[in-house]
Amino acid sequence: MKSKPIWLLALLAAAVALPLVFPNPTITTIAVLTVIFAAAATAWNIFAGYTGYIALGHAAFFGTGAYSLAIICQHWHVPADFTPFALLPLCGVIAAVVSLPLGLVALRTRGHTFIVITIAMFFVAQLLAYDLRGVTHGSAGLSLPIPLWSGDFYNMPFYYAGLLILLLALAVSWWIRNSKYGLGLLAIRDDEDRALGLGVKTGPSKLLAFVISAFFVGMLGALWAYYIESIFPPFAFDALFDVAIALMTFMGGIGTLVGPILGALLLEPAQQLFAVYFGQSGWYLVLYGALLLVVILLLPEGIVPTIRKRWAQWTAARARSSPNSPAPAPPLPPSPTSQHPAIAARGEGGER
Amino acid sequence: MDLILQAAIIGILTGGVYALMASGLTLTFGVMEIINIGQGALVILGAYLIYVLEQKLHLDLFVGLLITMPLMFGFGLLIEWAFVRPLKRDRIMLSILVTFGVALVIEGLLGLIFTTDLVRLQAWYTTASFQVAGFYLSYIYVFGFLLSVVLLAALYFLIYRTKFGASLRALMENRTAAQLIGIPVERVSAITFGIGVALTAAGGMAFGATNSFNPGSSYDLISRLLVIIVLGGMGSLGGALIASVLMLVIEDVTAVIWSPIWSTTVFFIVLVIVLLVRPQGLFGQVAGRKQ
Amino acid sequence: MSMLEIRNISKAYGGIQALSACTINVEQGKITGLIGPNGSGKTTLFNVITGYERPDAGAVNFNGTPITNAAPDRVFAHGIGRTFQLTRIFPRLTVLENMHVAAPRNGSMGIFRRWSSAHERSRAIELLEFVGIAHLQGMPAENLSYGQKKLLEFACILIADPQVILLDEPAGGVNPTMTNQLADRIRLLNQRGVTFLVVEHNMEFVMGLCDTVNVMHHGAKIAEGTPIEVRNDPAVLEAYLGD
Amino acid sequence: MSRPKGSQLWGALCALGTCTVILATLAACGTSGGSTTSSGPIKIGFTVSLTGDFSDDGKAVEQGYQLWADTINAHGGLLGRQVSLDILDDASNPDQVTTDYQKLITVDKVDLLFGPFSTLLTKPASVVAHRYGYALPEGSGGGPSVFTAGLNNVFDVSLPVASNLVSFAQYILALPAAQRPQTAAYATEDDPFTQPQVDLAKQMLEQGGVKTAYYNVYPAETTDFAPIAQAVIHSGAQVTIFGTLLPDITAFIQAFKQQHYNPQGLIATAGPDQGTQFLNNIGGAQSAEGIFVPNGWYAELNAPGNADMVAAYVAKYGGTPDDISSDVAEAYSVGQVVQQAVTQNKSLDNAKLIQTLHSGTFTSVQGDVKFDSTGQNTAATAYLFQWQSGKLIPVFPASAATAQPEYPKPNWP
Amino acid sequence: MLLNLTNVVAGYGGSDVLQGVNLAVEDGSITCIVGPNGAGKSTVLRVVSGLLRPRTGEITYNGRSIAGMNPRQILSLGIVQVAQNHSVFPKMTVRENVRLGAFMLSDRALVNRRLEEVEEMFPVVKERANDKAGSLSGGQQRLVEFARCLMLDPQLILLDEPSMGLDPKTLRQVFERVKAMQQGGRTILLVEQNARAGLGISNHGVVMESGRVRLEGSHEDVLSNPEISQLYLGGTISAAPKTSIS
Repeated sequence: MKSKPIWLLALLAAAVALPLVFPNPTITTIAVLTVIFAAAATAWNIFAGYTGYIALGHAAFFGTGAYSLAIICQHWHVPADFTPFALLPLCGVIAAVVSLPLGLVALRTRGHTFIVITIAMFFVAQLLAYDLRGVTHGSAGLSLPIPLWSGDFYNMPFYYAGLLILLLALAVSWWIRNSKYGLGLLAIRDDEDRALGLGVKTGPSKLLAFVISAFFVGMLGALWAYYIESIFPPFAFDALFDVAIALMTFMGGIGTLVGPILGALLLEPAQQLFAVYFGQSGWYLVLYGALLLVVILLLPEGIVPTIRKRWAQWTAARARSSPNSPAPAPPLPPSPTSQHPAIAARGEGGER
Repeated sequence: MDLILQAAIIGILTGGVYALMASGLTLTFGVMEIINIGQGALVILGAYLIYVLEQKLHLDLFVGLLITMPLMFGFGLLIEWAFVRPLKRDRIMLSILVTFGVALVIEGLLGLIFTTDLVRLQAWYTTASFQVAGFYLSYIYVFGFLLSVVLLAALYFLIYRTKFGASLRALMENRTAAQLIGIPVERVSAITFGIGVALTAAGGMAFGATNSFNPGSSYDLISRLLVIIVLGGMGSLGGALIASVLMLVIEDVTAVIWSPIWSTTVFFIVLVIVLLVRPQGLFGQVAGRKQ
Repeated sequence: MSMLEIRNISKAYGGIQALSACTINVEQGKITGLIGPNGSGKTTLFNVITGYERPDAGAVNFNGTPITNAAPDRVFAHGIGRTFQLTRIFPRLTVLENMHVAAPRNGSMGIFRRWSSAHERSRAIELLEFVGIAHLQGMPAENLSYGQKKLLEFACILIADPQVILLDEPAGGVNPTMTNQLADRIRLLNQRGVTFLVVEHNMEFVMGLCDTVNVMHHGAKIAEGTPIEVRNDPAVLEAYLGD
Repeated sequence: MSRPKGSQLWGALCALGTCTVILATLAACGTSGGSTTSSGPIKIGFTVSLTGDFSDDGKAVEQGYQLWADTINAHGGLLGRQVSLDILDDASNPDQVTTDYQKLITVDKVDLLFGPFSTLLTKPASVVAHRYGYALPEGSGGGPSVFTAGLNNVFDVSLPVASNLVSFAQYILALPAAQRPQTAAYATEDDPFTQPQVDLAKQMLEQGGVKTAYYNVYPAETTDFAPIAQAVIHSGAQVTIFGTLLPDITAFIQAFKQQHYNPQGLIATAGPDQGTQFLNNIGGAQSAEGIFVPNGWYAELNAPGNADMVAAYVAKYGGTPDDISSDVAEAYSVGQVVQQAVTQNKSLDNAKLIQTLHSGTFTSVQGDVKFDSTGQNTAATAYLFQWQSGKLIPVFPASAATAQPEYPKPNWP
Repeated sequence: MLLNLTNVVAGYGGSDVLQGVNLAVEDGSITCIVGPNGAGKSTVLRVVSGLLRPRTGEITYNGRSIAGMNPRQILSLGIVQVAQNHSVFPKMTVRENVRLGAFMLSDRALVNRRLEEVEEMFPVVKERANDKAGSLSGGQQRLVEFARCLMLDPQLILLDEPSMGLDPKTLRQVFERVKAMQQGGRTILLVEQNARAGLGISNHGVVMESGRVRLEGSHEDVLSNPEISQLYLGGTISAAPKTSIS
């Protein structure tokens, strides 16, 4: 495993080099949108994956970030250059601040109620974008400054800004997963009341994760707004954004570090390319829907956990077949390599 | 005052139609613990089926239900068998994703067959109205409401007065125990899903007769249906009815006394307040995990 | 002075009075038993003490400090640990991770700390060895057998060095041999100064372990005394033991 | 969930890398397709909304572009070359529009671009086109916000959105005092296409002394129109002005019929112009009698190429001239204007095209076209139409009118 | 023998919980399975009732093979399982609960007759007929479960830890009913952690360990076997006074 850092650097280099190797703006356009979604799914996973709370209202923070940047640019007459990138963290902070009261209210509930409250909050946010005309210009939308970069160069800054946010989100996700705080979040996912009884400050913990994910999603919303150059309420606050990041996270493997990214890397380009290649024939939705169904039915646990499981089975099988393998684990307790957690523990549902 | 009263009456009548669409959703959730995001697309499918019968066979809309409801029931069985039954874990979230996929496929296919032109179901009663107490009530709203009442009553009878209903309720409360006394769990689940989808066919007819629709019309519907069943309490039929009516009355009254722009916002605020006081919804069961 | 004083606790659900003016004292360094028929309010009392339920009336004091209505995490931080009747562990975390959840969080919310410092890790493994499941440390907890989960739940609490441990039916659903092991561990900890309050139906277990036994019926205490005294109390025989 | 390991980060990057490669390969496959040549057909790219929110209008736009291409190809093509259309689905989504126009420009290497449907999608498309120096002529994305971004490459060949209802306001104010309505009710969808029109009409009518009995904006996703209709009825307004698209106006008309509410005048920004689809939705021609709709085009309009287009439409898609949605004409006009500019330049060069479009005067099936500095058509006329005996007939201004306006509107059947 | 298990192997996912179980249940007996947690006791019941399909091995009931049948088929042969803790339908009335026990029967008259019989044996069913089952105490709920399982007039009743969570007094009442059911001519196979109590009412004891049957015999044999007693029955519970249970 000595080669690990080399691989790590090589892959990072590959991601960095992508737009240089494939400079075609169509590819980089898809790449920009994909990193945005990968980062959003990673951020969402920090909250939803670790705490087990399925939030379907993060589009509210995406939109808040987008509108923040647009309004700031308008009021401060921000030039159309790299300055808006420097403003992204500020937009993230605004989204985080907005998420604080929403989180306080929503996190008093659990389960389905939580899901629906977040959906409702998202709708209220969208409605406000329409209704607060003084600030948002309602349905007429807002424009952002348009940089006069050439077409070939245009996507680069957005791609690297997105990649940077993605790496940052990934690093935060990794760090949280390995921190005591993150362990508390996982405990909340498994049994919240018990976690509370073991001294985990569940309320603040959940809220912090919620705010962290909102911060990243807000930054991404602002980046997206600058990229698209014009924002309208139905696009900045898009219900399908919520479904998309949840779908990506689940497809990749919820609660895992890389799952959300993997899901985004598969889904976002697939969606864009399907629309490009099959849109005209009308089969785009049918194919996209069918792809979803197939993946979910074949890999219900998500890609990463399934691969991990297969890998473990494969190594276990290899160990068993090799001649001088250690004796099988004693029958009781069940051997650590056994692969039946879900079915055995959930009992009834699984067997017949 | 008249205006508010009228808005409230319209709210109650349209609420009945929404209850029809939402009852299938809440029933499926109660029995199978899955959220059928595809319900909106199924409503539109139901509306298109009726549309075909009306256009090709000149069948009356309500008579058409006699054909589409069994058809949609069968379609429900198929969806359950193909996509829902294989889900073993994380059923709630995965069912959302799977039924979302089903909805996309349905929308795509409807687009291929019917194009994206807006259509509307036509019959003499979709435009006619009668006068009562000084204002006009349209027949279709009244008929839609009556249909909803009849079907919900039939559903109530099925669930609380029949052996099938008893097995269904048993399944809702304790799956293993139901299996141990010989209730065919999978069959009951499939039939329940089928009933939910069949109700959708009726809801689709009522929706199509009061709104223009095309294959993409499902998006606005499903969020409203979800909100209804949560407000009513997930799994509660009576809750779905009350919540639908409540939602439509609040929205309609707000629209006339203040502004249509704020009507949905006002309703969502009411929803959030209700849920903060009663997280399980108006008629839901407490789902606490505390010991 | 009692370490844990439960004074006149009342609690009603709808029309049902689960606890009515229940008073129980837990002496420091003792093992106190709590028995009573099903539905007599034992688990509700535990929930009130540990902050999962709010009492309608009454007070709970711990070392002289009122902890009535304190949230469960505060109660735990005070040094009161508890197990559940139907064992509750974190099924998707490994056994070792389960142990670390309860490890003390000093000050900050731990976001800047790795969950397994070397010291904490060795402490956790030591405790797992103490209850005899150290060999399972890397396994997802949901794969454990019922009894092993009980032991894990028990070990989980110990990592925070609580002063009092509340056990809710520790022997329920566990085979007698394991029950005895558990009794040994409880005694050992008690000798090291840990106080226990134990709810249990297994009379052998209670009689063999407890210094004093409280008997509850219909939400109130009907008897208190040594195991022998309680066993021969006619009220207890009538309400609980039968005959 | 396994224990956290440093290797997860490694795995993350591994996945990232692998998928980057997959993604790149996928997209690279697409790049092999296009090339710019000076012979062979001229490629013109655009997107339409075949799925999603705008899908009901997408088809008409596509038909308009297609008809224009057919016509020009039948007449020997543009600059002597055939025209081929490169059509992508934008799924009514700005992300997809951005990707699509990038692909049209950089992968398919189209020679010219046309605009998509709706203001909301035209804006992101115009930004992408601008980046590459392409002109973006369009006919169905004329909301004011498109023209405030300071781009010089977007041209709307149709009537500026806000002016649509001007002709109606003028007509009402020109009525003899005895006939002129005292009160008006306005309801408009919250949409950049409809609301500016209604607001301008309201301003004009108020200045002319028509009192506003009711004014409200409703959210775009409204499905339940009955209470708004009730409120309009309750206001007792003599004329009703709606900022709607097809589904909403259908619902309002249904409600009015049911409530036996007969305003003297009823106009809707869009919907009644949808020909047969409109009639089918409201239940027949009788119900449509007397309903006004503003438009920049009508089937009988005496404008260059209009008769040809109408004939071509009927030949290709069937139906009657009245079935033709004005979206078709708007799209067709885009082709015509571009055709004139390109022919004048004798070149497909987009920079020249932009220059020419800004300076010249053109004609289209919708009438004259002359762009101001922001790209809006200053020469367009707003016509007022009315459904009479199952036909949509121009009734105002008098110069274009083929019949007298019916006012007040007859009662519902 | 009414029920015979021969070399039954079964488990969940990748691991085998039962690793070759051989077991015989005599007609009209009460057979009690004891053993450590995780030995596979409950799994034996699940295999017999059809909730879990055995991987290999043979299960015969009245001489007929039932391995691989689904729960409904097995139920119709007269084998009923009462699940571990709380398996009443709490929001349904006691009568509805009991009636549902006869879900498989379509003869109304027969169902009514059975209901009367069951009400006679379990008075609580009649007394609380219209109360929600969830409002009953733990012991009463257990009795309702028994009553429910008798509606099919089963020959073999599988009980999974009937004593769990019950106080001593209730426990005794419940075990009395178990005994009474046997005296009514039924065969009972039960799994018990409370080994002494369980074996106390049984004719036959089975000790399981690690997915295999370690020992079987009359309950006296099992109780008096010193090694077994030491290993699984807690031996002499250190200095604890023996109570009068059982």
